[in-house]
Parts: sequence; C-alpha cells; structure tokens
Amino acid sequence: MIPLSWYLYLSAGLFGLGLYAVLARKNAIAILMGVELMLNAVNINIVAFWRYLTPQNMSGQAFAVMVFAVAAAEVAVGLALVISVYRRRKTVDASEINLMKW
Amino acid sequence: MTTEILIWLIPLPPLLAFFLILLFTRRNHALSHTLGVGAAFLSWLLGMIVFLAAIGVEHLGEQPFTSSVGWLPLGSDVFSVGVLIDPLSAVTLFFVAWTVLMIFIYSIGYHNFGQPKGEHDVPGLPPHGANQHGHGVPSVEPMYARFFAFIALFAFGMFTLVVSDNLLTLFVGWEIMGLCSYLLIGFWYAKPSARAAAIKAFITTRVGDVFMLLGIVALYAATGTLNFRQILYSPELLQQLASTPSVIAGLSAAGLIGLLLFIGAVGKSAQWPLHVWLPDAMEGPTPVSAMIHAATMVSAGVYMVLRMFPLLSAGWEHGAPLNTTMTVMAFIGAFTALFAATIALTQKDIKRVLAYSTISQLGYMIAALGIGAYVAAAFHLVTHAFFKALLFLGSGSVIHGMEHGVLHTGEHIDPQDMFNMGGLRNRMPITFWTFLIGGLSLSGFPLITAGFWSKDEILADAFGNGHLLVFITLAVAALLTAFYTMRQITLTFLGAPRTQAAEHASESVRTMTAPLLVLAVFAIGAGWVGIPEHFPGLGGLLPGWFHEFVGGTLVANPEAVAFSIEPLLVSVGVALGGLTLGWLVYRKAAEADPLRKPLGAIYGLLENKYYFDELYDSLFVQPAKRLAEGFSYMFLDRQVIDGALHRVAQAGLSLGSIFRNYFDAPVVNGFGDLTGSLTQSFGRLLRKVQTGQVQQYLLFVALLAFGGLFYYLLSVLQ
Amino acid sequence: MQLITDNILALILFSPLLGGLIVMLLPSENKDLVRRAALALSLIPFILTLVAWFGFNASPEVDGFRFQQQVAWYPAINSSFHLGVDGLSLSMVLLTTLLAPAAILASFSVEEKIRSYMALFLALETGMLGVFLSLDLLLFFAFWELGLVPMYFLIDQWGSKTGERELWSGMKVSARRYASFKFMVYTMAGSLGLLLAIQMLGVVSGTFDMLALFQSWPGLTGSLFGLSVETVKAVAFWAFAIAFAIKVPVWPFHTWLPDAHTEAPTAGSMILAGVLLKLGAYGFLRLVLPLYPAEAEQYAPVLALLATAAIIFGALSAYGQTDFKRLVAYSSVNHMGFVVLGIAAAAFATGTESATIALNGAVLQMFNHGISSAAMFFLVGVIYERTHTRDLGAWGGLFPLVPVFGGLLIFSSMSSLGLPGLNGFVSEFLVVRGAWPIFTLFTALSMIGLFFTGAYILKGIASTLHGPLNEKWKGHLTDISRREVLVLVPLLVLMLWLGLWPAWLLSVINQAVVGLFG
Amino acid sequence: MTAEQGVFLFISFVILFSAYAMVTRSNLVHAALFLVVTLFGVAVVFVLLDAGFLAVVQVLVYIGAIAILMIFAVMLTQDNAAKEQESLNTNYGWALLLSALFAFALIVMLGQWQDAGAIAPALGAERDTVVELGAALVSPAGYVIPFEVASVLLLAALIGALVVARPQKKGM
Repeated sequence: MIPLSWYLYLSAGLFGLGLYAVLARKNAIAILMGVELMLNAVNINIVAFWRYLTPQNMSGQAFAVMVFAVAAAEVAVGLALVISVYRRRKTVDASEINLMKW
Repeated sequence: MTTEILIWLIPLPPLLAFFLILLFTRRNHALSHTLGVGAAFLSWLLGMIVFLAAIGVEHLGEQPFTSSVGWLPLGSDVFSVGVLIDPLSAVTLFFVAWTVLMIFIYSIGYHNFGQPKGEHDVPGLPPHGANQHGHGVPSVEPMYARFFAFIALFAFGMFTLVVSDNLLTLFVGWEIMGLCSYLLIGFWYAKPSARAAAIKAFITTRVGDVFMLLGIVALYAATGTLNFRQILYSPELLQQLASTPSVIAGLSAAGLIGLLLFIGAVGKSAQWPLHVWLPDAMEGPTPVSAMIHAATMVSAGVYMVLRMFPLLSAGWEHGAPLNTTMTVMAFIGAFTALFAATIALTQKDIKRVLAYSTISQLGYMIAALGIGAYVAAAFHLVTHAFFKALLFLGSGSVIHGMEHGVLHTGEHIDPQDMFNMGGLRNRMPITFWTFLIGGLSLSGFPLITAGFWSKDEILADAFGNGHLLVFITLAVAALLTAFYTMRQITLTFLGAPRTQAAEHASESVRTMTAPLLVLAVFAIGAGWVGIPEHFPGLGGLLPGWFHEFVGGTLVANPEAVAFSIEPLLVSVGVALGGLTLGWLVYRKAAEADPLRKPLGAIYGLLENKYYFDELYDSLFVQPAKRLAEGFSYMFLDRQVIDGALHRVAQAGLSLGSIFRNYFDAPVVNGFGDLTGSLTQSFGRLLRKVQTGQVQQYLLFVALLAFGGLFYYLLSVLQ
Repeated sequence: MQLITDNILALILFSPLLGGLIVMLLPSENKDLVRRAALALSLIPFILTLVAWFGFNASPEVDGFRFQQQVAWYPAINSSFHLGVDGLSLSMVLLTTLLAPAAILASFSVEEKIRSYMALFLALETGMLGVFLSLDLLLFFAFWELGLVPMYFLIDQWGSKTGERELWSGMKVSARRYASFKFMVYTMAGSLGLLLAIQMLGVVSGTFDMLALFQSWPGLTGSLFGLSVETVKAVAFWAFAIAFAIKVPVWPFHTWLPDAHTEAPTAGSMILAGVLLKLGAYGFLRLVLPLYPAEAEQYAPVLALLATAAIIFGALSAYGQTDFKRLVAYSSVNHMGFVVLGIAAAAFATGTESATIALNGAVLQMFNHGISSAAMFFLVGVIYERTHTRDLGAWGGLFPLVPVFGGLLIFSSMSSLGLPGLNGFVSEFLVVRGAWPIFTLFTALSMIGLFFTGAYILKGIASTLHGPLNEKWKGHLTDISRREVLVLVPLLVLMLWLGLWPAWLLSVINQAVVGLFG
Repeated sequence: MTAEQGVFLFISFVILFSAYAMVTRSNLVHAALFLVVTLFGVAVVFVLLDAGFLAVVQVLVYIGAIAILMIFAVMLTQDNAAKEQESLNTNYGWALLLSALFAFALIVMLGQWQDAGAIAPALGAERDTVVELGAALVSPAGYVIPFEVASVLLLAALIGALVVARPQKKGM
C-alpha cells in the first residue's frame, strides 16, 4: 500500500520544480508551463487527501474540477497575453517586459 | 438803476479782451491791440459816464450808487458782493480810467507796432532791433499780443478793485493785479533778472497780502460782513470795534484789523520795509512800470487805506492824539517818503529814480492818512497818478529814443542810464516838455502844477494839526524830491549829449506822444479842482470842489485845515530850492556824479539802497531756503519722520527674521523637511525593488511564503 | 428711466466696476479700443452723477440723505447695503466721477498692460465712490480698503521706472516699490484701528447703520467692557482719527504722500491727490464729527495744531524741493492742511456761524484741491513725458517752446496758489475766516504756509518756464497735444467757474453742512 | 514492495524526471513535450488514486487542450525555434535555492504531519465516484454555484482571450 506521504512528497517535488520554472525561466510560455506544474502538484495533493482522508463525499474531486477550469482559463488568457505582448514587442522574454518599474 | 448796471459792466471789457486775445487773436497784432485798446476805451467810456453821473449827485457820500448780488451761501446767511460808487471810488475811477486808456494807447508805440520782426528776436527777451535797408531799426515785440492780454487782465483787476463794494472783491482785484504785476514784470522772462524781479515782487507783496487776508478775515469774523458801507458807515459798530480788546494786548479789535490791513497796503504800495520789490519791478516794459508801478496798482494800497480809513481811525477824532494804527502809518509813511527820496538821489537808471520817487510819494500819502489828512491823501493820490504816469511814460519815451540812437550808432551802452543821455530836449521836444511838466508837478512847482496843490495840502495839514515831526520829514523829502527831479531833467534833457546815441535819439511815434500830452494836461489841471478856498489870490476862483466831494465819502465831512502861511512858504521854498540846487549841481555834470565825492561813503550807501536787498537776502531768503530744504524736508520729513517709520519697519523686519531664523526655519520647517526627506530617501531606497520584473516580484513572494512556512516549521519542530 | 432713477446710487457705484470687467474682456492687442472703451465706460458714472446732481434737492429746508437704497447684506450682524447721499458726499461723488474720465484720458499714453491698467482704474473708482456713498460702517470700511489695492498696483506696476530709495545701512529698493509699499502698509496700519473701532461700535450698538449710530452712539453713557464710556469713546475716536489722519494726510503722518504721488503714474497721481486724499477728510466729516462730537471738541486743538504744522511744513518742504512732482505732492499736504484746520475749527465750536463757514470752506477746499492738484499733476506728467525728467534744474525757459502748456501751467498754478478769482481762494478764505475766531493763533501761523505757497508755486513756474532757455530742449519739445488739452479743459473751466461763481456748488455743500452740524 | 508501490515509484520518477527536463531544456518545444509527459504521469497518479474521471479530464484538458495550446503559442512566438539562447534569467540561483528550500520544507512539514502515514481506506465496490461527482456538481446542496461561477469564468476567459489576443487595428 502506498502511504499518503508518498503522494505528498511527489507533489512537493513537482511543486518545487514548477516554482523553479516560474522563478527562473525567461520565456513567458515556460513560466506558464511552470504554473501548470504547480497546479498539477496541487491537484495531486487535493485528490490524494480526498482519497485518503474523506473519500465519503466528493468535495475533493469537485475542487480538482474547479482547478481544471481555472487552469484552463488561466492558460487561455495567459497565452493570449503572451501573444499580444509578442505582437507589440517582438519578444516573450519576461525579463525584458519591465515597463512597470520605477 | 441804469448807472448801477453800467458800473457792473466797467471791469468786464478788459476781462473779455484778455480771454479773446489769448484764445483767438494772439497771432494777429493789430486785432489784439484793437481789442485791448477797445476794451480800455469801453471801460473808460463807462467810467466817464459813471463819473459824470456821480458828480451830478448831491451828497453822493450818503446815497452812493450801489448794487449787490448773493455770492456765497454760508449757513443761513448769504455773502453778497456788489459794486459801489461813492465819491472816493468815483475820483479813483476817473484817474484809473484815464491813465489806463493812455497807457494802452502808449503801449502800441512802445512795443513798436508796425515795425519789422527782428531776426534774432525770441519770445521772452526784449526785441533786439531789426535790420532794414542797412540800418538798425526797432523791431516789434515778439509777444506783442500777450502784452495786451496781460494789461487787459490787469485793467480788469484794477477796475474790479475800484468798483467793488466789499473788501473781498477788492482783494480779488488786488490779487489779480498782483498776478499781472508778476506776469508783466517777468514779461521778458528769459532774462534772469526779470524772472528774479517778478518773483521778488510777488513774494514781497504776498507778505503784505497774507496779513491783509488775516485782516479781512478778522474783520469779517468781528462784524459778520465785509461790505464797506455796512462797516464804515456805522459809527456804533466802529466804536464797538475800537473798544473791544483784541488777542494782542493793548490793541483794540479795530486796531488789530487796521494794522493787518495796513500791512497789506505796505506791501502793495511798496512802503518800507516791504519796498524792495518796486525798484526791481522796473525790469518790466515801461508801460507796465507806468501803469502798475506808478498809477494804479501801487495806488491801490493807498486806495485801500483810504477806503478803510474810518476803521483805521476808529476811536480817533479830529484834533485828538493819533491812535496806534495811525501812528504806525504816519511813521512808516513819513519815514518811507524820506528814505526813498534819499535813495533816488543817487540812482543812475532813469526808471529807478522814478521808482524810488514813487515809493517816496506813496509814503507821503500814507503819512497824510496817518495824520488824518484824508482828503489831502486822496488828492495827492489822484495828482500823483497823473504826473507819475506821465513821468514814467516820458522816461519810456526817452529810453525808446535812446534805443533808437543805440540801434542807429551801434554803441554798446545802457539806454536807461541817465549819464549816457543829455541834450535830448532838441531831439525829443514833446517828450521834453511833457516830462518837464511832470517833473515840476512832482517837485511841487508852485501854483501851476497839480503836485504843488496836493503836496501843499498835506504839508498844511501836518503843520496845522501840530504833527511837526511829520511836517519836517515830509518837507525834507519834498526838498530832496525837487532836487532829484531836477537832477533827472538836467541829466537827461539839458546840456550837451554825452554819447553818440543821445545825439541820434529821435522823437517817439505819435501813439506814444499823444498820451504824454493828455497826461500833461492832467498833471497841471488836476490840481485846480483842489485849491483851498482861502488861498491868497487864487482861492475862490475855482471852488474847493475836491475837498467837498471826496470829503463826503466819510460820515462826517472832515473840516478843511485853516489856511496858514508857514507851510505854504516852506513848500514853495523846498520846491524852488530843490529845483535850483539840482540844476546848479548837475548842469555841468559829465560822466561821474558830482555828488559822489562830497558825500563819500554815504553815496555808496545810498547807491546800494542801504543794502536792504543784501540784508533781506541773508536775513530771510537764505534762512527760508535752508529752513525749507534742510530743516523741513531733509531733516524733519526725511530723517525724523521717515527715519522713525524706517525704524519701525526695521524692527518689524528684524522681529520677522528672528522668528524666521530661530523658530520657523529650524523647528517648524525642520520637522516638515525631515519628514519629507525621510520619506523621500526611504522611497528612493525601496524604489530599487520596483524593477518591473515579474519574476523578481514572485521571488519575493516566494521568499515571504517560505518565511511563513519556515516559521511554521520551526514552531512545529519545537 | 424709473429703474435708473430708483437705483441711481447703485448704478453710479457699480458701473465703473462693471466697466472694468468689460474692459478685461476686450482684446489686449487693440490698445486703442481698450483706451476708448475705458473712457466711454468711465463717462457713464459721470453722466449718472449729473442725473443725480440735477435731481438733488438742495434747498436748506430738506435735510438728510437722498436717493437712499437699502438691501440686506449681513443680516446676522445687522449690517446692510445702505447707500445714500447728501450735499457733502454728492459733491465728492461729482469730483470722483469727473476726475476719473479725465485721468483715463490722461492715461492714453500708457503703453504697457493697458488693459489691466484701465480695469484697475475703473475698479479704483468704484472703491472710492463706495466710501462716499455708503451709509453703513462695515460697507464704508470695505470700500475704504477696496480702494487701496488697485492704487497699490498702479503705483507698483506703472509707476516711474527710475529712482531708488535708501532704507537703512545702504539697503536700497526701487522708488516705486518703496512708495507703493509705504502707501499700502501705512494706510493699512491706520485702518486696523478703524476696523477694531467699527467692530466695537457695531457690537455695542447692535447695528452698523450710520444713521442709527448717529442717533444712538454720541449720547451713550454708562460703562463698557469695564471702562467708562468716555474712555472707550476717546480710544475709538483716536482710532478713527488716526486712520483718517493718515489718509488726509495730517502732519506728521504725511511722508507716504510725497513718495506715492511722486512715483505713481500721472493719472494715478491725479486720482491720488484728487480723490484719495479726500477720503480721509470725508471720513472726518462723515464719521468723526457726528459720532464723537464731544471728543472731537476736546481734541480739536491737537488736530488744529497738526493741521497748522501740515500747512507750514508742507509748504516749506514743497519750497525745498528740486523735483517738480514732489513739489506738487507736498503742496497737497499744504492744501489738505487747510481742510483739516477747517474741520478742527468746526469740531471745536459746533453750531456757531464760524464753524459753518469753516466747514463750508473745508468741503469746498476738498473739491477745489481735487481739481487743481489733478491739473497740476497732469501738467507735470505732460512735461515729464516729453523730457523724462522731473528735476527743476533740468528745465528752464521752456515757455517759448511750449506756450500753450506754459499758459495752462500758470493758470493751474494760480489756482493752486489760491489766487482770488480762481477756485482755491474762495475755500481758503472761508476756512481761514471760519478758523480765525476759533483758533486765532493757529490761523495766524498758517499764514506762513500760505506765504510759502506763493514761494513754491513761483519757484515751480520760474524754473520750468522762465529764465534763459535751456538749449538742450530746443527742437525736442512739442507743445501740449489736443488730447492733453482736452483733459485739462474741464478742470480749468471749473477752476474759473468756481472762482467766479461758487454758489452752485457751495449751496449744495451748505445744505449738508447746515443739516449735519447747523 | 507491492506492485502498486512499484508502479507509483516508477511513475513518480517519470513525472519528476520529465518535469525536471521541462524546466531545464532551453528548447521550448522540447519543454512542451516533456510537459505532456509530466501531465500524463499525473493522470496515471489520478488513476492510482481511484479518480478515473479526473484522469480522463486530465488527459483531455491538459494534454489535449492546454499542452497543445502551449505548443501553438511556442510556435507562434518562436521565430527561430532552433536558436539557442539563454533560457534562465539572472536570478536563477536564488530561484533554485528558494524552490529547493520550498520543496524541502514542504516535504519536512508534510513528513511531520500525523496523518502522513495514513493508508487509503477502502472505497467500496458499490460506489460510482463519477456519478457522485456529477451529482455533487449540479446539486443545489453541493457545488452548483461554484460550478456556475466556473462556467462564467471560462466564458470570461474566452472573451478576454479573444479581446487580448486580437490583432490591434490602427488607431485603437
């Protein structure tokens, strides 16, 4: 049997990798990918907790569905933004998109 | 009633002429003098009609022509002004109208009407003469029209003064004449001497005027009216004034008012000590000297004293000791008569001699009034006006003739200096004879001249009423008068010409000689109206009309002084003696004055007019200037008052700067500034964080989140 | 028509201000239009004043204020917008509305910022008129202060460009700044006390209406603020008196005047001397005498002493000048001294015949001085514009170059000198006559001033027109222009008219004087 | 070690490895492909957790929609896909440290948790989690409101994406 902690360790690792991608990657699309990783890590956690602790009701799975919806929306808007930025500035490099500085 | 309307009209034509000339005709010489002379003629005509009407009225003194209108509404009262013709103003009007008209006519010739314009003539300087056909000829006065405007205004002032029925309008005329005197003395204003003389005349007479104004005001305050008849014909009022004490101890109200008014006359009639302006006034054109400074304006002072005589003599009765005012008048008049006559002895300028003579003669009148010889003073006023105007115009004619000679020969000599003349009787016969008549009249040549009768009457009055001191002074003055008159005649007309110019002098034009002739008639005939009734031989041939007529001006017709032989002998003696002496001393005179050596230092003193100008300059003029500039302005205003203000401002400023430097700046501003600068530097520090890099922000977010996590971990692990 | 006659005073009062606003709306590039419009607009109040003048019933039986108008203003403190005129104020209104067009016409030569200049001028006129017209103390004070501001700017912005004034220890400011500042601060300092006293009166009496105060205040007895009423009144009297004395100005509060007059632009000097000084004298007549009869009588000798000092030292200082404009400025001190002397005499002996005469003379002197000093300042301005100097020593013998100007200058000078036959004499005579029985010594001393009046006037004429021609000006000096003559003509006509026939004005003044103090 | 454990470990390894590769590969197309692998691994994990429906959704939505979208985006923005460039920003050291610490901290924290060692209870054969999930999502007592909100959110995202990504006309 797999203990709950294994899932949790997996999601923590995945989350760390996603976080690293978000923080360190230059490319805006890569950052979005990192975000997806993190969302997936969360989803793993949510579903694992559901399965191990409260399998009697469906709230865990419902939450996961919501996360899917949000992720889909986020990716749609995020990518639209990336495309739009790219059209104007011919780059998707996050470190170059720094207009909002002092 | 119609006569009253005519009286109102008398002063108006000259005023109209003044405005018309200045506003419209000043470029046209002929039109201007036509207007001027026409106005003078109209006034003369009106004056003569009024005069004839006046002498036709019996007891004119009691029922004079008078009419008035309300002028100033004051409180519930109305101050009225009007006209009055009583015997005194009637005779004054008579001689004023005649002399004014004559002088207007004379001015046409004097200012070279009809002559070409001078090449170098400029307004403000006497004409230098023009060059015609290679000869120097006189040139027309550049400001010809203006001259007529000014003398017309002057005539307006004089007529106003004569016909007014109250002291205020009299003063109006008085001051307008003062202005005209100023303008006319300074007629050739570009000459610094003329400018100075004009100012001197105005300022000196103004000394008298302010006192006179006070006198008028005091009289008005005391009586509530300035109308001559209301004041002077009310013995109760005069008595009351004479018995009320004034603010000055020992002087009655009447005395104070009288003295104040008299000081006005002193200024106007150039009596000592305010005499200094009149000789200098000779800077003006000669007709001006004749009219203003001989016949009319200076007479106005005496006229005013005559007019106010009942007030001045209030409390005095015929034969009684003189009151304060009259004593002062007698003293100043007699002193001036003698004093001015002595100066006249040494003057070289033909007009200056006459100027001092005028001062002296006016002193005669004042002295006469001072001893109560009312009619004699009025008589002398009339005769003096005629013969002095004649003399001035004659001297003008002489100067004119000399200028002609100077232009002809090109000599550089003063055409007014008598020592440059001589022998003019042949070159200028009309001028000579008329001048001689005038001079004899001035000297009091017995029996035929007008001056004799009037002067004799004054002397007789002084003798008869026991004022011996005055009598002797006046007699000596008369002697000197005869002497300097003969000196003048001899130097000017007799003997041989001393210069080329005198040799080439020519008789003046007819517009100048005609007035001389007319005035000469009066210089003789004017005396005949006043021959005393008891005069041996002549008395009674002509009734003593003048005495009765003018005497009627007063409430009580003054008694004529009884005839006595001593003053007559004295007056005949001094006149003839003086004339003879004068002729003897000067008939052989050359360049230098024969009196200079025997008189020595006294001559210098007299020549310099007793140094009065210098004395006044150092005593009054310079201190006044210092007072004005140094004390009042620079010290009081600039240093004391402004200094105090600046001190206040400075104190305010330093208080302010203390507040600013020691409280506001360090405490209030310091706190505010510190807050601001701290915020700013903090912001500057934090600004670094705002890189615009999303990932960097996220890094911080993550760091913070990790921090929270770490804290949780720590707490859990413990 | 009914509308105009019913609101005549309000119309007179506000038409200049409105005119100023209209002028501000005009295009500033079109200077000629601005000038003409300002002139035309300034004629409106004059015409309205004439309407009021001819509708004014001057018969001595009718006393009190005419054309009254009262609108609620500050009902909470019982201050209302109350206007009204009697002979006293009407003659001053006439003077103001007459001088304003003259001054504006005189300002046609101003080139800089002409639009603001004209607008300020018209605003100034409203301020001055308000003082004369208001019958409410608070309103009076408001207009009193309102007049200051435009004048300050006129001096500061359009004053003479040259000249410096040393303050202390070498510190220097430009003369016009110095003058405007002094004028403003000095007058303000004076009006502080006035404001306090007015507040006190209003608080004690519960109203600011003059007519009500005239009834209640002088007779007030008892104690106020723990002090006796007499003390309070004496203090308030001095607060009023000093404010007005500064404005008149009475010696020794006069030193702002020569500075301000000298530095102000020509038209500014005209109005300053012509009208602004009258505000102070008017204050004495309108407020001090009716409100503080007892105190005025008590302190009248002090006032008379100061007036005499003003007459004497004003004349002396004028005589000591080398600057023509400053000379004329000091002559104002001298002439206004007679006004105050008349007022002091009247205060000392209220109700007597002499007092009535003195007051008549004082008011007439205000009017006369307004006319003649305006003319004098204008003439000085005319010659200054041409020669750019005011130094008496720099001219000399200008008469042949400027004959018409010379004639006009002599005429105006004679009016200022008080030559009989011209206006100045009548009023001076009346003042002296009125004051003589009351303050004999002071009146006699004031003759020194009158004497020096002659001296300084002649000094001015002599160094300008007479004497040898200063060749420097030959060919560089044009005679007075038609427009400038047009400015002077009404003034000169009035001088002569008032000198020969003063009854038309004096009857109006007399009615007021008898009604107020008779 | 049971077979289940073995599968889990294997799939965990696949997930972490491909995630690591996704993070580190500078070529974005490669990265996107590794993302697909990772997402697939997560779907397997869902299966291990008896959440079949979610696994299917994971495959459909993530791999079928999101990952493909990513690849399109990469292709649209990558003019020169082959171009080798610096894929990491300057802060990558900090980022590495921080994410490592984060992961470490999470692991430690979760490891300390009392239920960390819990074993999954039996689900019961009669239960159909898919039916239950559907009922929960649409029942008023369940999650109908979040469900509807999510649909609105998706609509908004749809429109938003259209508006943002629409090519700008001149003057707008």
